[in-house]
Amino acid sequence: MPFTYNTEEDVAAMLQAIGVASIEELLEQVPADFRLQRTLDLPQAMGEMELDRHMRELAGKNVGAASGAVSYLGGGTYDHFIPAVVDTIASRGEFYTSYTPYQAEVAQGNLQAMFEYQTLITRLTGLDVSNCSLYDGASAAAEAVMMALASGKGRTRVVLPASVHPEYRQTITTYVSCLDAEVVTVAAPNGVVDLDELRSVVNDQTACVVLQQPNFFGCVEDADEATRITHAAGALMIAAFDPISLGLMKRPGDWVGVGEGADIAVCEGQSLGTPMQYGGPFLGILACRESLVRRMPGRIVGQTTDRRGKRCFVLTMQTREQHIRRDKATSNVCSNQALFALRATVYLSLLGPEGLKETAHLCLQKSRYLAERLVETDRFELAFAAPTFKEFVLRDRQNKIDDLIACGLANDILAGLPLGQFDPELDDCLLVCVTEKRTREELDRFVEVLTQNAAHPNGGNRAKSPHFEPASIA
Amino acid sequence: MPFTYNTEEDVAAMLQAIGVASIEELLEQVPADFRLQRTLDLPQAMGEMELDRHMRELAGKNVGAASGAVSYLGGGTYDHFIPAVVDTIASRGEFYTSYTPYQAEVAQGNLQAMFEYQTLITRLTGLDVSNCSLYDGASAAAEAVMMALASGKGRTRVVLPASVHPEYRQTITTYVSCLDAEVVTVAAPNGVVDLDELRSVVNDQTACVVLQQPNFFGCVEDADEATRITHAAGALMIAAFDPISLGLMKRPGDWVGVGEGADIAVCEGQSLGTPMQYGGPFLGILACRESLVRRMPGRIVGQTTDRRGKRCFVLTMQTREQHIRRDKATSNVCSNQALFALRATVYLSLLGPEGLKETAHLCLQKSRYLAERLVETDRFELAFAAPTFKEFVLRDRQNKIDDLIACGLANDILAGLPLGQFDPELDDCLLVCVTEKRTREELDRFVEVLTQNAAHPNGGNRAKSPHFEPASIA
Amino acid sequence: NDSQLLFDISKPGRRATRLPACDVPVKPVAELLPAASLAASTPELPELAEPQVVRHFTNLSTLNMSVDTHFYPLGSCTMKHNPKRNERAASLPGIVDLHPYQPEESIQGMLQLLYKVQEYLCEISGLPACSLQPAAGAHGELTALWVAHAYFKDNGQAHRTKVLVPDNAHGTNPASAAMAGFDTVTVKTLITGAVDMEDFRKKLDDNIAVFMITNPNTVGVFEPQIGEIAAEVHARGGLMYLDGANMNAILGISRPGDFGADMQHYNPHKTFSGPHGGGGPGAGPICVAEKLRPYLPAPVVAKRSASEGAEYYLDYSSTKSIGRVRSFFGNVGVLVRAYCYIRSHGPDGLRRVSEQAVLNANYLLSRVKHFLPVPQGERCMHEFVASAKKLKTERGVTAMDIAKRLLDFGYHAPTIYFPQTVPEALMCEPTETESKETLDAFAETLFRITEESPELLHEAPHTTAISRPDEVTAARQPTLCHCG
Amino acid sequence: NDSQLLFDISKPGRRATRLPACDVPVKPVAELLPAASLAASTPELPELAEPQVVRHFTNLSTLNMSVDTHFYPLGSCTMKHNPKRNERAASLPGIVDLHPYQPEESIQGMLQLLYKVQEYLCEISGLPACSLQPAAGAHGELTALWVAHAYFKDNGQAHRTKVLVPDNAHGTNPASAAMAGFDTVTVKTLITGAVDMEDFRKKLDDNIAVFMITNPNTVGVFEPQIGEIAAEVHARGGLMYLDGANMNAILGISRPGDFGADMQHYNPHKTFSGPHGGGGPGAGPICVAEKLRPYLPAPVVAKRSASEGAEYYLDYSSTKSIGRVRSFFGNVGVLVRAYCYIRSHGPDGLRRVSEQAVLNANYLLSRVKHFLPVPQGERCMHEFVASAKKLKTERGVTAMDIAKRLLDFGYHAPTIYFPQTVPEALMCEPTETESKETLDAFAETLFRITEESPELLHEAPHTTAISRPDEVTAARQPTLCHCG
Repeated sequence: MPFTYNTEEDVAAMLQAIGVASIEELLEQVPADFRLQRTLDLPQAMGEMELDRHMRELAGKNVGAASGAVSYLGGGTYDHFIPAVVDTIASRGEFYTSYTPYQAEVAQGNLQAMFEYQTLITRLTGLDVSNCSLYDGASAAAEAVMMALASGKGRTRVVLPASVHPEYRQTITTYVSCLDAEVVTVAAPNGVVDLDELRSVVNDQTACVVLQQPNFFGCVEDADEATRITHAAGALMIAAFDPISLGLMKRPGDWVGVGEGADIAVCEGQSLGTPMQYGGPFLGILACRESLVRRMPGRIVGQTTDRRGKRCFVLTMQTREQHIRRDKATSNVCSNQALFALRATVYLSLLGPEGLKETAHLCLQKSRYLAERLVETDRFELAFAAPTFKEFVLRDRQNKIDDLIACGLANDILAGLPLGQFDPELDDCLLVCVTEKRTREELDRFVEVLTQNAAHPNGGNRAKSPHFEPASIA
Repeated sequence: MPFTYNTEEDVAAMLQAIGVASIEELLEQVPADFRLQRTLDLPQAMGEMELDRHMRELAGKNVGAASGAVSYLGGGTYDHFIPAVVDTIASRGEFYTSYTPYQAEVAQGNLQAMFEYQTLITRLTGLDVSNCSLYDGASAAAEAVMMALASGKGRTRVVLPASVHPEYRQTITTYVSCLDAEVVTVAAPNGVVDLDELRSVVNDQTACVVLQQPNFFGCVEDADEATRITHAAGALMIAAFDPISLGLMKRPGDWVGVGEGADIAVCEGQSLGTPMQYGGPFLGILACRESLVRRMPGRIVGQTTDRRGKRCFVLTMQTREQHIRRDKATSNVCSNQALFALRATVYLSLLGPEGLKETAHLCLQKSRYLAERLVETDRFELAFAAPTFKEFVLRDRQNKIDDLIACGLANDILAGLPLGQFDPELDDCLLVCVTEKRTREELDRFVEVLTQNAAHPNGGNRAKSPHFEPASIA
Repeated sequence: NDSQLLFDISKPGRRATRLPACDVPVKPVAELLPAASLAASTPELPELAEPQVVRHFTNLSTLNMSVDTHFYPLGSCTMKHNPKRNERAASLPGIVDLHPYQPEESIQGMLQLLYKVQEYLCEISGLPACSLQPAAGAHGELTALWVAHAYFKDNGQAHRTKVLVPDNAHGTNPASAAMAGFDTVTVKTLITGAVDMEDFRKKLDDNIAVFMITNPNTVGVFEPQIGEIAAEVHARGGLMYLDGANMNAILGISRPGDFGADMQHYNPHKTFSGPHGGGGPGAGPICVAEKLRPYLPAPVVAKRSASEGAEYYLDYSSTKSIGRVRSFFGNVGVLVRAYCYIRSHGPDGLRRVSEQAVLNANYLLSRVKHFLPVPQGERCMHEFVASAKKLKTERGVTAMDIAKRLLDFGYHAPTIYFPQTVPEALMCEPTETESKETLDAFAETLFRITEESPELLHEAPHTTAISRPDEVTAARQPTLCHCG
Repeated sequence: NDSQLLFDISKPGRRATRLPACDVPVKPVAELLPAASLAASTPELPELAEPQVVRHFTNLSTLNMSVDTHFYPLGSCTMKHNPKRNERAASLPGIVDLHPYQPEESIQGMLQLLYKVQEYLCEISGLPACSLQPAAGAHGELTALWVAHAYFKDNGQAHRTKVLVPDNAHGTNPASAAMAGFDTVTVKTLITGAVDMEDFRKKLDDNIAVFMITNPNTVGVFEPQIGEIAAEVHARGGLMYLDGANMNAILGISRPGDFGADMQHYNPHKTFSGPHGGGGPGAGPICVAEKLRPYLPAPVVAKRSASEGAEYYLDYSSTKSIGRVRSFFGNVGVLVRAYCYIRSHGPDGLRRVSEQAVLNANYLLSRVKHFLPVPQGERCMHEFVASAKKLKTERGVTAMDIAKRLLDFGYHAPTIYFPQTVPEALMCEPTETESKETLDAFAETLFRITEESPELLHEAPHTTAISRPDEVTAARQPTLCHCG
């Protein structure tokens, strides 16, 4: 056993010290009826060399963005470039094999990095406080909604535009399913939320509105007006943002005007230096106004001084948390995504303001270039007229999305996200994403491949997740 | 500039403190005639993302043992498995961004690891002392020969069996080319050194004999007898060994009998956890008898105590070295291969005696299995009858080595090393190597591919290094 | 200087990153995005050079204790060795670079792996259905409770609102129950950690929805009455939930499904050695009984015959599913490591993991009990809880003092003041990846500390970068980000 | 326990590695190998578990200072930042896993890279021919001297046996000359580091083979008379060798080929930022004049038209080659990093590297000279040598004391007692990858140290794991391995 130490001699000495004859005797603590009388039905052990080979074989059955394919997939997970320094730092054993900093004296590395993370997030969002991270963007959005419901003095309505990521909406719906809450969806017929409908549904029973900016379709919402509508009703504005977009676009806290914007901002922080890993683990970012801090879920690090007067950092405001408050806690979050918060901290340190801006700029310019090249052809059009940031919804006039995906794959291209699985009306649409990594040559080739119209013979085996509505259990 | 700090403001402040108007003024230290008046003709700078893409493109133009090919190449560089822990440790910045431990107080990590390395090498070789590493196996062999010449009281003959790796022989020849020394080659007609010829050339003018075990052809030499012949003439026996073979085979120091064997042992340590990297940097291992220690080249670490009496480690015996002895030094070696000595130390710690033995055993059994399977076919025979360890010389009765190589490559197999480039008489031979990584399935496929006899249409573009004899300048 | 913040070392104009020039025609941003959406300036991120970033974070890291550097007997957290082979595997191209929305045929290797993880977790738990979606143990609890909620609702038993939780349970249990809309009722436990059956029976009624039990419990004792408890809960129509935080004690030895659990979560970062990452990520896959399968979050990975398309696929077909509990498939990176761990050990190796964890814990208990009483008794499974109550009474030395002083000797502290049922608790979990030598040295150090002067201990640690931060001020006048 | 050796923590029966069962028919070893070749037992390697190995070496690493953690102004060694992007690139599959004997068509990417490195090094040096084979700077010196030897022999000038080396040169210069069979003659230098022209002319005669010069020299001064020296050496039929250790000062500013060098080596681990690895690996590629090209070691990478086969190939064609100086192609891993470095910087960036290195060194000099005299004067290129002679005379404080005390403040020491021409030398090379803030703090610390009491300084360092090891005993009664 490569990871255990005890030799036969050790075991004998230890058993003697304990005063038992065998390990089996120790296991008699488990009532006999419940002791498994057979060996688990699992494959036999592999040594490291065999495991390595096996994992490479499994990996070889996949095609990824860094292993053979050019990716145009977005929809909440993005193929942004990750500088090598991020891996170098995050792979230091002192970071990745440590745990929650309960003993501040031997965890200042984690605690200071978390404090820096919180600071970066407040600067990024324009809000007052950030926690140390949550699971992912969707659950962070759900936690934000829970915060709004809890602080809403009995308000029960949660308003979700249809332009919010469908998986975020599904997650929020699940989170509030057992509570006294009502989810109201507002249509987004032109790729952005219908502000008139929003006005009509946001009322004095509304706890919050969730607005994604840029939204799931890549379109830019009128966040200022949506915020005004929300605040006018006394509801909280919850912003779901793309952190890369903040290289050019207004911070959530600054919607309407500086400090007048969103009350809570959440996002999927994967773009900030976390690899795609087939969807997780990712980084749930959540920041809010000072006034909401005691409702905030998750760990929070604060600055203080030690007994010698030295500046230092500790986990703080733990009375919100489940290990003290138990069923009265603000949430049940215990493990978080500290390692990815660290990655985001390193990533943002490396990018700095100029790097963030340039990254955003490249995403904007390149995605618009591709969109224009595609709509120059007869086959495609943009589904929506609204301005977009790094993603856009492409409509195939021939309505052969499966063929496009298959044809892309045959050419080592991950062509985009078919939207029919989320909305039947978008069955002829693809969400196409362009990050700073794509070159003009790749973009031109994408146009060429997609328009060569060569329906791939074996098309159609793509991931078909049927239009999925959460079971109505509320 | 990602790696420099000074902002324009900094530069201005620094120039002022120095008392010059510009950096250009500082550069006027270089006589005007010799200041380059143009920009270097080099490609323009790339950011990290571009560099990453560029390097992946270059890498994509290669096929390696972990990137698409199954390798049967050996001949001094081996595709042994490297446990992940080796990379984890060697990639710690404290190891790989530090330098030679001149300040022992802040280099105990390196110094202790080097001391452990030296100890492991003595245990591995059965000799008394080891240095901290040399460049590679060939230059270590050459340094060993230099040691023998220096300690040989005027003896000038260096005896090299033809079964020693040709590149080692070439390197040794270059090293002694400007000295009063004579290189005598002894034939190895049956894949092992001709002991009668050896007896006849080893005389009282012989400084040393170099014996490789297992030798370049993978064959097992009669090391005991060769050592007896050498010692009988008062010459030094220099062993070039395969560290993996020591899982089963006698240590060089134990040839003839324990402590009676080789006087100096050298080897290419790449097998011990260093990746192949197209041939370097590798790890030159050199160990010797106590009596030769003051002739030993390279850094040596010794144990001592500090001013508080604590055990610690320092660079020692530096009076041998060039920074003190200058032209009287034992060698000019300054930079060594410390990082790979560290890798070897970690590797051997992970393998332990049982792991080394099992690795050797797998190499032996699998290579013999493949040899037998190949000679079962009509086409192939073994060139030599001598027992082999993990490599063997395969003779193609059809004498179509280029086709075999091309056919292998077309099937993602690196089929072996064509020996004609080293010896025209072996023009129909391939040196085939099988490490513990090869599976039976791969071995069977190798037989199938090589015997399917499908001469590849585009065969013949393989690396053809013509039979290369060092320029005779001695 | 270690204590400087990123923001302290920033200087305008420094850069660590340079993006390439735009290789497509550039249009004015104002033409592409609405003026109202544009920021007046870029967020005030620090401006740094690469060497500075590397040195800052490398030096910060050295202020942490970690499993790679220190013995870390943090009870309940299972700080075992994180195999480096798993890290290598999880970062392979073809694993680390997959997008969650890729076509199924481009990710058959990944889907196969995830399918196998589902199978393995079911086999280990003795429960037939699995969801890999939850992102952490607590998230798994919550997901399972939503499943229970949906199940009862679907079966016309919406009146079941009561969740029983022993008083020594992890705080996440009651917190999760509350989030899922249940009422929590606390059940007392005995000094051995076992459920007080009398109290349990008093609180058990027909409104029971779920009994959440940690077994082995948080003092490391296998609940001796687990059979009776499960039988009585089931008799009342309730469900048994097994908090799987301590699964590392019973791998291949006992299966929750066999001792009555209807649902359980795993903490793969504990049981299957995913690195803890300074607080996460974890993962919280759950296994459930057949009757609960329809309610699991979607998708799950399913297998079909080759003629129907790609062999492995994402199955969204259950119409009774509770829906999503997060975006995308799950914390795949953690599950990949769990897969590697299970494959590295095989059935015998996994059992040995638990045996050795139990052996190490009992050995440490046997060495410690003489000077630090262990109220639960002479035996434990993978961890035990010692009490410094006597030391506190007699000499004023608290569990906190002992914990802090251990840091001076190069040991991470055990978990302290949990469970709250043990006064001055020190919860020690050595794990199976420590040696007898380490346990001996730790026990000796612990003994030495109990002999030291209270004054010395109250001010410990003495050798760390900082000592005894002022937590009260931190909480009362919170400074949660750097201003300036 | 940090101070335990691997051997101290070994225990019979522990294992960190398990190999697979043999999947081919197993024959008795005695049938396969001669009895006389077999070992009676396996070497006594330590027996350890993986967690133990990880913890042992991780903790050991933290006892080192390094560029990633500390300012490391070790003069002449050029301890600059090692870009992490280069490490990533060098470990890519398709780079790191290539065997040196692969067919050329399977390594065209690698050969292209190496061909470009040859080209770039030639352009930077101003010399037309390149060999990438030498494994380190000193190996490059030796190789170049063999080339010179072969050149002279081939041209009937075997009488040229004299190699002139300034007294402030690196010790490798005379050592290499001796190994190549030359006689070394030392040339004096002035306090400025410049060659004493009088002494030079005295020693220059018709037996001159090579003048080995380091320029900028080891006190960081660009040799002002380099033109005259080269002219006079050439007039006598000798060759100029440029020790390229300090190339980082003149990238794009001045080219050795332009100031008279016929041969030079590079230290890519210094100039182009390959990591130093605790002592190596380095690499020692050399560039030479056209007339010396035929004598270079083989192979070199050459290019041909596509019709002739693979575009890039290994050229062994020179019949005058000195032969091999090592096995295989060269220290490719280091050259890959050098390639990345050159591509990352481009021509302007490389020049800026040198400019900033010179600026930083001059700035530090300007801050230090007031309290630690710098005999060479007010200016330097990339490094300078301060002298503690006055401090030693007046207060008994040596360069060693200052160096050791710096460690207490978290700075690596400068190089001390080199060059030997400067009494109590402290050779400081800040490199371009440090900030003004760091230089300011370092200078202030240095000043503070010069004010401290000699008693305190003689016993420094005070905060490190060990202090002032007994080097005399280490050398006189050497213990070079662990017995037992």
